Amino acid sequence: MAITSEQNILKQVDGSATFQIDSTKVISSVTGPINVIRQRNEEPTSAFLSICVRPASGLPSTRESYLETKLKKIITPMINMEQYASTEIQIVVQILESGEREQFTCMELSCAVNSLYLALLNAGISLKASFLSSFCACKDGNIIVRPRMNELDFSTSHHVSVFSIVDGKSDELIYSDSLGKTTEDELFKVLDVISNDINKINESVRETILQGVVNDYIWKF
Amino acid sequence: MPSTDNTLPIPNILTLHSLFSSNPPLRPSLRPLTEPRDLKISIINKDNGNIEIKLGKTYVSCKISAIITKPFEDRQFEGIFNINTEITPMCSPLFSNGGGNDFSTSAPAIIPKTVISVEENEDNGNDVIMGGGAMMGLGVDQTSIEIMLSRLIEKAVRRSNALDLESLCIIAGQKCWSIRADIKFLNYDGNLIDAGNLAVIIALLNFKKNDIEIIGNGEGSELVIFDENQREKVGLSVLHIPLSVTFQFFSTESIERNIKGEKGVISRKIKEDSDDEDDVNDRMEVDNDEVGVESESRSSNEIIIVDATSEEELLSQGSMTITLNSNKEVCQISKSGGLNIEQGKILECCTIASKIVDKWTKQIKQVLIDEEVKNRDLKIEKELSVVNDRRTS
Amino acid sequence: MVLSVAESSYIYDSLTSSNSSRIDARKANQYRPLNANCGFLPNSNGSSRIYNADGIEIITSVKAKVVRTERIADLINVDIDIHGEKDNTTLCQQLTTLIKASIMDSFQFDLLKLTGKYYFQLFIDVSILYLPEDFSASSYTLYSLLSLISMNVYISLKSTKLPFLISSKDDFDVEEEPTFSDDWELSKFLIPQDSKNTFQPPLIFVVGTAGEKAIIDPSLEEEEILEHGICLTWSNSKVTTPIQSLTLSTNNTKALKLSLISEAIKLVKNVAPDVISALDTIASQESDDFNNGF
Amino acid sequence: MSEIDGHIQLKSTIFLPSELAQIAPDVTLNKYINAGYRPSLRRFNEFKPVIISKAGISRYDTSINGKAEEMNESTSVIGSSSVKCGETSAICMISAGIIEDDFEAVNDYRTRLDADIIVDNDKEEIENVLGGELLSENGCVYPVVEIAKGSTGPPGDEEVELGEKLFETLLHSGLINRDELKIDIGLKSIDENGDEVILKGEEANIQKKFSFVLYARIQVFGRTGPLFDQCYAALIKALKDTKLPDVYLNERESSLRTRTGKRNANVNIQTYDLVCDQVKYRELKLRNDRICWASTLGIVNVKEERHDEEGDAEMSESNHIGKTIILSDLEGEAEDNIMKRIIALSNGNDEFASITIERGTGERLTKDVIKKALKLSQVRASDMIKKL
Amino acid sequence: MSHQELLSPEGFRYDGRRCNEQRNFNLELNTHPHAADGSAICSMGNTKVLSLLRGPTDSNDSGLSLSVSIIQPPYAKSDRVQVSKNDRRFAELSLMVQRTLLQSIVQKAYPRTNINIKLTILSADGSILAACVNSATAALVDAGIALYDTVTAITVGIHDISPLIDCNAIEEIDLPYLTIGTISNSKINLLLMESKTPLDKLQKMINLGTEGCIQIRNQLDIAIRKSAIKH
Repeated sequence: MAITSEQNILKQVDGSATFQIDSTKVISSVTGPINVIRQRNEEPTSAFLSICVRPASGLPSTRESYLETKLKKIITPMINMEQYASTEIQIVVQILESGEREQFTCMELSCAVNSLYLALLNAGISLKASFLSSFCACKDGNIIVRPRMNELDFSTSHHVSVFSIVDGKSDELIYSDSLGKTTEDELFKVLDVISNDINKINESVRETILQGVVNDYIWKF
Repeated sequence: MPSTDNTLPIPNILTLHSLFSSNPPLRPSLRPLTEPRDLKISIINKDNGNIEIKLGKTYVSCKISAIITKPFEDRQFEGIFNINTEITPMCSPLFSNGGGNDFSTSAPAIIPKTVISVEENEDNGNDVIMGGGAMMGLGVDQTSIEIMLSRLIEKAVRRSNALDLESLCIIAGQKCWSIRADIKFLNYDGNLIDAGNLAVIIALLNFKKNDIEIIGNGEGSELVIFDENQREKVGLSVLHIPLSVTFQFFSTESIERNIKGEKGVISRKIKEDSDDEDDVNDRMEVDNDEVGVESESRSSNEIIIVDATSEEELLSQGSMTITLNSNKEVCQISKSGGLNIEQGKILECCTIASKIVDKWTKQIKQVLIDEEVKNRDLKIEKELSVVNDRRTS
Repeated sequence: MVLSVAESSYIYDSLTSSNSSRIDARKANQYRPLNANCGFLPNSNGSSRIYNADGIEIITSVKAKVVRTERIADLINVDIDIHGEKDNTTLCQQLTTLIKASIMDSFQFDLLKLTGKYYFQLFIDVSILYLPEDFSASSYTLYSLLSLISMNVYISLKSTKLPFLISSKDDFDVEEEPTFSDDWELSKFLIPQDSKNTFQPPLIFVVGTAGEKAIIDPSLEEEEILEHGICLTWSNSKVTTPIQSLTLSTNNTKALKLSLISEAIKLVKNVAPDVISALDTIASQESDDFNNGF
Repeated sequence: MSEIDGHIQLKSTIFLPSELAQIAPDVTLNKYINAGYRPSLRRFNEFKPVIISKAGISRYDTSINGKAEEMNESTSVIGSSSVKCGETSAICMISAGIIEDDFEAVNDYRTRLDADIIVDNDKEEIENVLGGELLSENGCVYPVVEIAKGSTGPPGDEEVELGEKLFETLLHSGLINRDELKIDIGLKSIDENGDEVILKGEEANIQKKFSFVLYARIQVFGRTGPLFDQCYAALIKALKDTKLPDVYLNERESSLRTRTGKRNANVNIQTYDLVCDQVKYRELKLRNDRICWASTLGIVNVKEERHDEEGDAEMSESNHIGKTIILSDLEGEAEDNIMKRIIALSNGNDEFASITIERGTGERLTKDVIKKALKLSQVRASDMIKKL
Repeated sequence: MSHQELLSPEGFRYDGRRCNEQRNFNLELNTHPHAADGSAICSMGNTKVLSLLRGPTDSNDSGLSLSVSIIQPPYAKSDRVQVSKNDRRFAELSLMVQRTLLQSIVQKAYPRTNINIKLTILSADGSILAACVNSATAALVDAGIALYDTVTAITVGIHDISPLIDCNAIEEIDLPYLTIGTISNSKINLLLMESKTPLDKLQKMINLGTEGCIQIRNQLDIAIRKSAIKH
C-alpha cells in the first residue's frame, strides 16, 4: 500500500503538503500566524485555529464540519498555542480523492492529520511534538491495517488513532476514535498495531521532510 | 523563497509600472505579451476524471462525479450538469472562507492602495460592490470574483453545450445522469478563469462513467449498472472543446484620454494644472507631453496581455474573456468596465485567442491520445494475465 | 418624527377646536394629492402605479393564467415585495395576508370561471419601489401603506383585461383546452365597467381621531398628535370588516369612544364614493405611457 | 501563580469562591478535587440521576384521556422520548419519510455474460456495488440536534458535532437492521364486492421497492452535563418507542399519465400515490444487544498538595504527586474545560459501540486509566440500559 | 419559432422591423423626483427598466463605492417567474452594469462617497442588459453625477449573415446575440456575448452595434435636453 507525501507545493501559503495512502489523497495548507480575520475570534492568550475541510466532490456538509471539529481536537494540543497569542492560523484541508464511502471518515481523517502535520512543519509553526495517524479495520478478531474500501465495508469496527512521535518511534496516544462493535481487548490490540504502523509511516514521512529541507536550503545555487 | 529564474524576486509594483510603460512594453518575466504560460496537464485518475493542471504557478484540480437522479421537471430529455467553483484561502490567503468578507487585515503588505476601495457587504447579497477594473485584481472583493468566475466558466462550458446533455438522459422524465464538476483552485497566480475552464474541459474529456442498460420495457424495466470489470466504462459525449482566454488591458494614459481620445489631450493642455495631480487613476501616467505627442500619431496605446500572473492582474485596468473552440466559434465574450477598447483591438484579441485555443486544443488532444495508448497497453496486459490465470488454475 | 410640545399642541388644538383646521389646510375628508395611472405593463393583464408626495411608490401587476382546479382559494395569489428588503420581512408578510384576506372576502369568483373545468388564476404582484427612510414600522404606517396598496390593487383589477374565449364554454363532456382569440381588441374587462351591480375590489381607509374629530389620511405630523387610528374596509359599497384600531407612534392615546367609530364610518361613507369614482376614472383611462400621471 | 512575584510589597487578593470559579476555573477545580469533592459536590465517579420517559407526543400515543382509540392524528411524529438529567432536558422526536430504493444498482447475471472477462469472486462484486455489509445491513437515522439558545439561525458547531456523532455511532453500531426499514408495500384496490382490500406480496405485483428514512429531531434545553450522553439516550429511547405505519399504493392513481414532450415524443411519467395507513402500524425492532449507553468521562491530573505549614514558594516538585482522577458526568464550566476525555458507548456486556479517546493537554494518558474508564462506563451502562 | 420566420426573405423580422431598425426607444429622466436623487425609465420596445439612484451620500471608504442592484419582479416576463434574490445571473448582470458605469464616472470627484442604483425590470422583452445600462446612465445624468462620458448599449443578433439590431426576447432565444456598450468615440466598454457565433461574423455584429449605440446616444441626448428644459 503506497504512501506518498510531498511538502511545499503551493506558493501563496506559508506551508502546504499532500499526503496519500492508497487512493485517498489530501492536500493541506497552513497560513499563519496572521492577524485575526474576524475580531470576535481573537483570543488574548492563544492562537485561533480556523480549520476548513473541503470534500473531494460536492459542497461541504455537516460531515466535513464534523471532520473540522475532530481535527481541531487533535491539533490544538499539539501546537504551542500560547506562542501565537491573538493571532490566527488558517488551515485548509482539501480532500482530493477519497477512497472510502461517505459513511466513513477514517481514511480522510487519518490522511488529513498526516498532511496537516507536514504542512504545519512546512509553515514553521511551533509544535509540541511530532504526530502521525493511521487507521485499521477489525473483523472477527482479525485486524487489517490501512484497509481498502472493501475491507472497510465488511469490517465490524474501525479505528483511527493519532500517536505522537518521539525519537522516531510512536510514543503516546493523542487521539483515538473507534466505531462499530468492539471490545476492550480489541481496542488495546488495535492501538498496538496502529502504533507499529505509524512507525512505518514515519519512515516514509521522514524522507519527505528530509527532502523538503534539502529543497528549501537557502544557500543553494 | 529564493528563486533562480528571471522573475522578479519581490512583486515590485514600481518595476512592473516601468516595464509596462517602456517602449515596447515588457512583462516582468520577459514573456511575449500575447503568449500564455506553459500548460502542464497531469491525469491523476483516468476514470473519475480527476486531473490537475498547472498554468505557470496557477494550480487547479478538477474532479468529475456522476450519479443517477431524476431530471428536472422542465428538462425531461436532458441530464444535469453542474460546475462548482469555490475559492478557499488555500489558493491565496487573500481569499477567505465562505466568501464576501474583508481580507484587508490578512493581506500581506504588497497590496498597494487600491484605486477604489473595497467595501464589505455581508448582508446584502444583491448589492455588488467592487473596485478596480481587473477581473481578478486584488482590489476586487471576493463575492464579485466568485460570481464572475463561476458564471464565466459556466457560460464557457455549460451554456456553450460542450457536454451533450441529451446523451445523459436514461429514461425521459425519470432517470438521467447528473454530472458534477468540482473545480478546486489550489494555487493562485493569476488567470483563474482560463485555468478553471481548461481543468473542467480536460476532466470531462477524461471522465468515464459506468455503462448502463435498460432491460425490459414499460413498467417492468430495470436499470442495470455494470461495473468496470463487466463492461468497459464509457466516456462522456463532449461536443466541442471551448477554451477561454482572458486578456488584461493596461494603459499608460489617463482615463480621460482613454475616453476622450485626442480631443481629451487638447482640453487637458488647456487646463493642465488642475488636472495633473488629482487624477487618482493616473497611477501609470508617465511624462504627459511625450506620450501625448506620441499618442496623436498612434490611435491608442492600450497594452494587451494574455494569461496574466497575479502581479499583473493586480495592476490591470480592465479585462476581457473570450471563449472559443477550435472551429473558430466564439462561445462567449465578456468585457465590462475597465479601459475602453477600440473595436479593432477586440477583433485582434479574438485572433490571438483563436491561436492560443488551437495550441491548447492540440495539447489536450495529445494528452488524450497518450492516455489512450497507456490504457490500451494496460488492458492487454490485464487480459493476458487473466488468460494466464485460467491456464494455471 | 419628533415634534416639540408647542408644535404638537398647536396641531392638536387647531384640529380639535370648534373651527377645526388641519395643518396642511385640508378638509377633514380630504386626501393628500395622489398620482396614479394604469395599463403600462405590456406583459401583464392589468397594472397600475400609485405614488404620493412622500415618494412612496407602488406598482401592482395582475397576471392571469388558465388553470384547472377545484380549489377556489388557489385562484388568487398575492405577493408583496419591498424593494431592497429581504423577502418575508414581517412588514411584507403582514401586508400580504391582510390584502389577500380583504380581496378573498369580497371576491366574486364566478368572474374567474372560464368553462366548466377551467378557471383564470390571478397573480397580484405588488412592488413597493420606495419607502421613505423615516417610515417607522408602527401599525399606523402599516395601514397607511395598506390603504395605498388597496387603491393600487383596485385600479389594476379594474383595468385588468382578459382575452376573449373562442372555444366552447361547456366542456363537461368534451375534453377541450380553452382557446382564446388572438385579437386583443376583443378582450374584456375582468370586472365589467358599465354595470353597477358587479363587485368592487375592497378599499382600505385609515381614519385618525383627535378629540371629537375624525380625519381621513392623516399625515405623519398629524399621526404624532392623534389619539386614535381606525382602519376601515370599504367593499361593495359598504363598510365591512376588518375594522381595526391602530397603534400610533404617539403617547397620548386615550380610550376609544364608541361614537368615534361611527364618526369614522360616517366619514368613510362620505369619502368612499368620491374615491371610487376617481379611481374608476383612472382605471378607464388606459395608457401605455408610464409617466402619464405627471 | 508563583511567577508573579514583584519586589514590592506582596498583598494577597482574596476572591470569593464564586468569583474565583469564574476567573480561574482550573484552580477552583483543583481545590475542590483536593478536598475530595467536585464543584457540584458530587463524588468523582458519581453519576447524575437521569429520568427517562416517553414524551407521549407521537402519533400512536393514546391521549391523556386514556381512551385507547384516540390518537394524535395531527402529528407526523412516530416516536418520542424525553430525558432529563440535572438542569438539562432533551426531547427527541422521530419522523419518517419514504424513498424509492431504485437507484441501488441491480446487478444481474444475465448481463454479466456480456463481459469479456469473467471475474471469479462473484459474490464480492455484488456486495461491493451495494455498498458492502455495513450499508446493506445497517439502517440509520438522520438526527438534527437543536440547542435552545433563544435565537434562530444555522446550526452551531456544537449542534453539528452532536448530530454527526450521533449519526456516525448509530450507523456503525448496527442498532437498526436495514431490512427493518424496508416497506412491505400493499396495493389498495377494490375487489368484486366493491370493498376496499389491500393486496400484499405476490398479489400486488409491485415492482418498485420502498424504504423508510428516519429523521430525529432532538431539542435540548439547558447546557449542563455532557449533552452527547443525553442526546444518545433520548434517541435510543425514542427509537424504541417508534412505530412505522403501514403503507400502500393507491391503485387508481398509479396509472400512467402521458405527457407530450418537447420533441413530440411521449414521456411516460409514473406517479405513485403512496398512502400511509391512518391506524395500522408495526413496531420498529432494534437489535437489543447493540443498545448502548454513552458515558463521557473527564480525566484530571491533580497535583496533590501536602498540607504543609510552609507557603507556596517553599514547595518543591517532590511535594506534588501526580494523581489521575476520572470524573463522570462532567458539569459546570470548570469541568467543561477538561479536554482530556474518554467517551465510551458500552452495552454493559463487555462490548462497545464506540470509544473516543482525546488526550488533550497535560499528563500522559496511561493504559490503566483507559481501562479504568472503560470499566466505569460498563458499570454505568449495565445499570442504565435497563431503564431505557 | 422556426428559424425562417425570424427574418423573411424580403428582409422583415418577426415583428415587422428591418434588420437595422430599432424598436421604439423612449427614455425619460427625472421620473421620480421625490423617491430618488436621480431617476429614469428606459423602454426599448416592450422592455422597460426603471432606475432609481440615491446618492452621492457619505461613506467610510476612501474612494467611491457604487452599488448596483437589479431586480426583476415576477411579472416582468409574459410567464410569471419568480427570480430568487441571489440569482447568479442577475448578480453577474448587476456587476457588469456597475463596472461599466464606474468607468465613466469622474471618480476623483467623489471620494468617500456612496452611490446606490436600483434597477427594476418592469417588463422584460430582450435586451435587458442594454436597457439597464441606458437607464442607469440616464439616472446618473439626472442626479448630476460628474461623468467623463455617457455609456449607451444595445444588442445585436445575427441571422445567417444579416445582423439584427435590438433583439426582442423571441430573437434572443433562437439567435446568437451580443450586447455592446460604447462611449462617444465608439470605443467599447461593455461587450457580452453568451451564445455560440462563428468568429468571422463578429465584426459585422460589432460594427452594427457601434452604430446602434450612436443612435441611442443621440436619443439619450435629446431626452437629457428635454428634461433640462422641463425643469
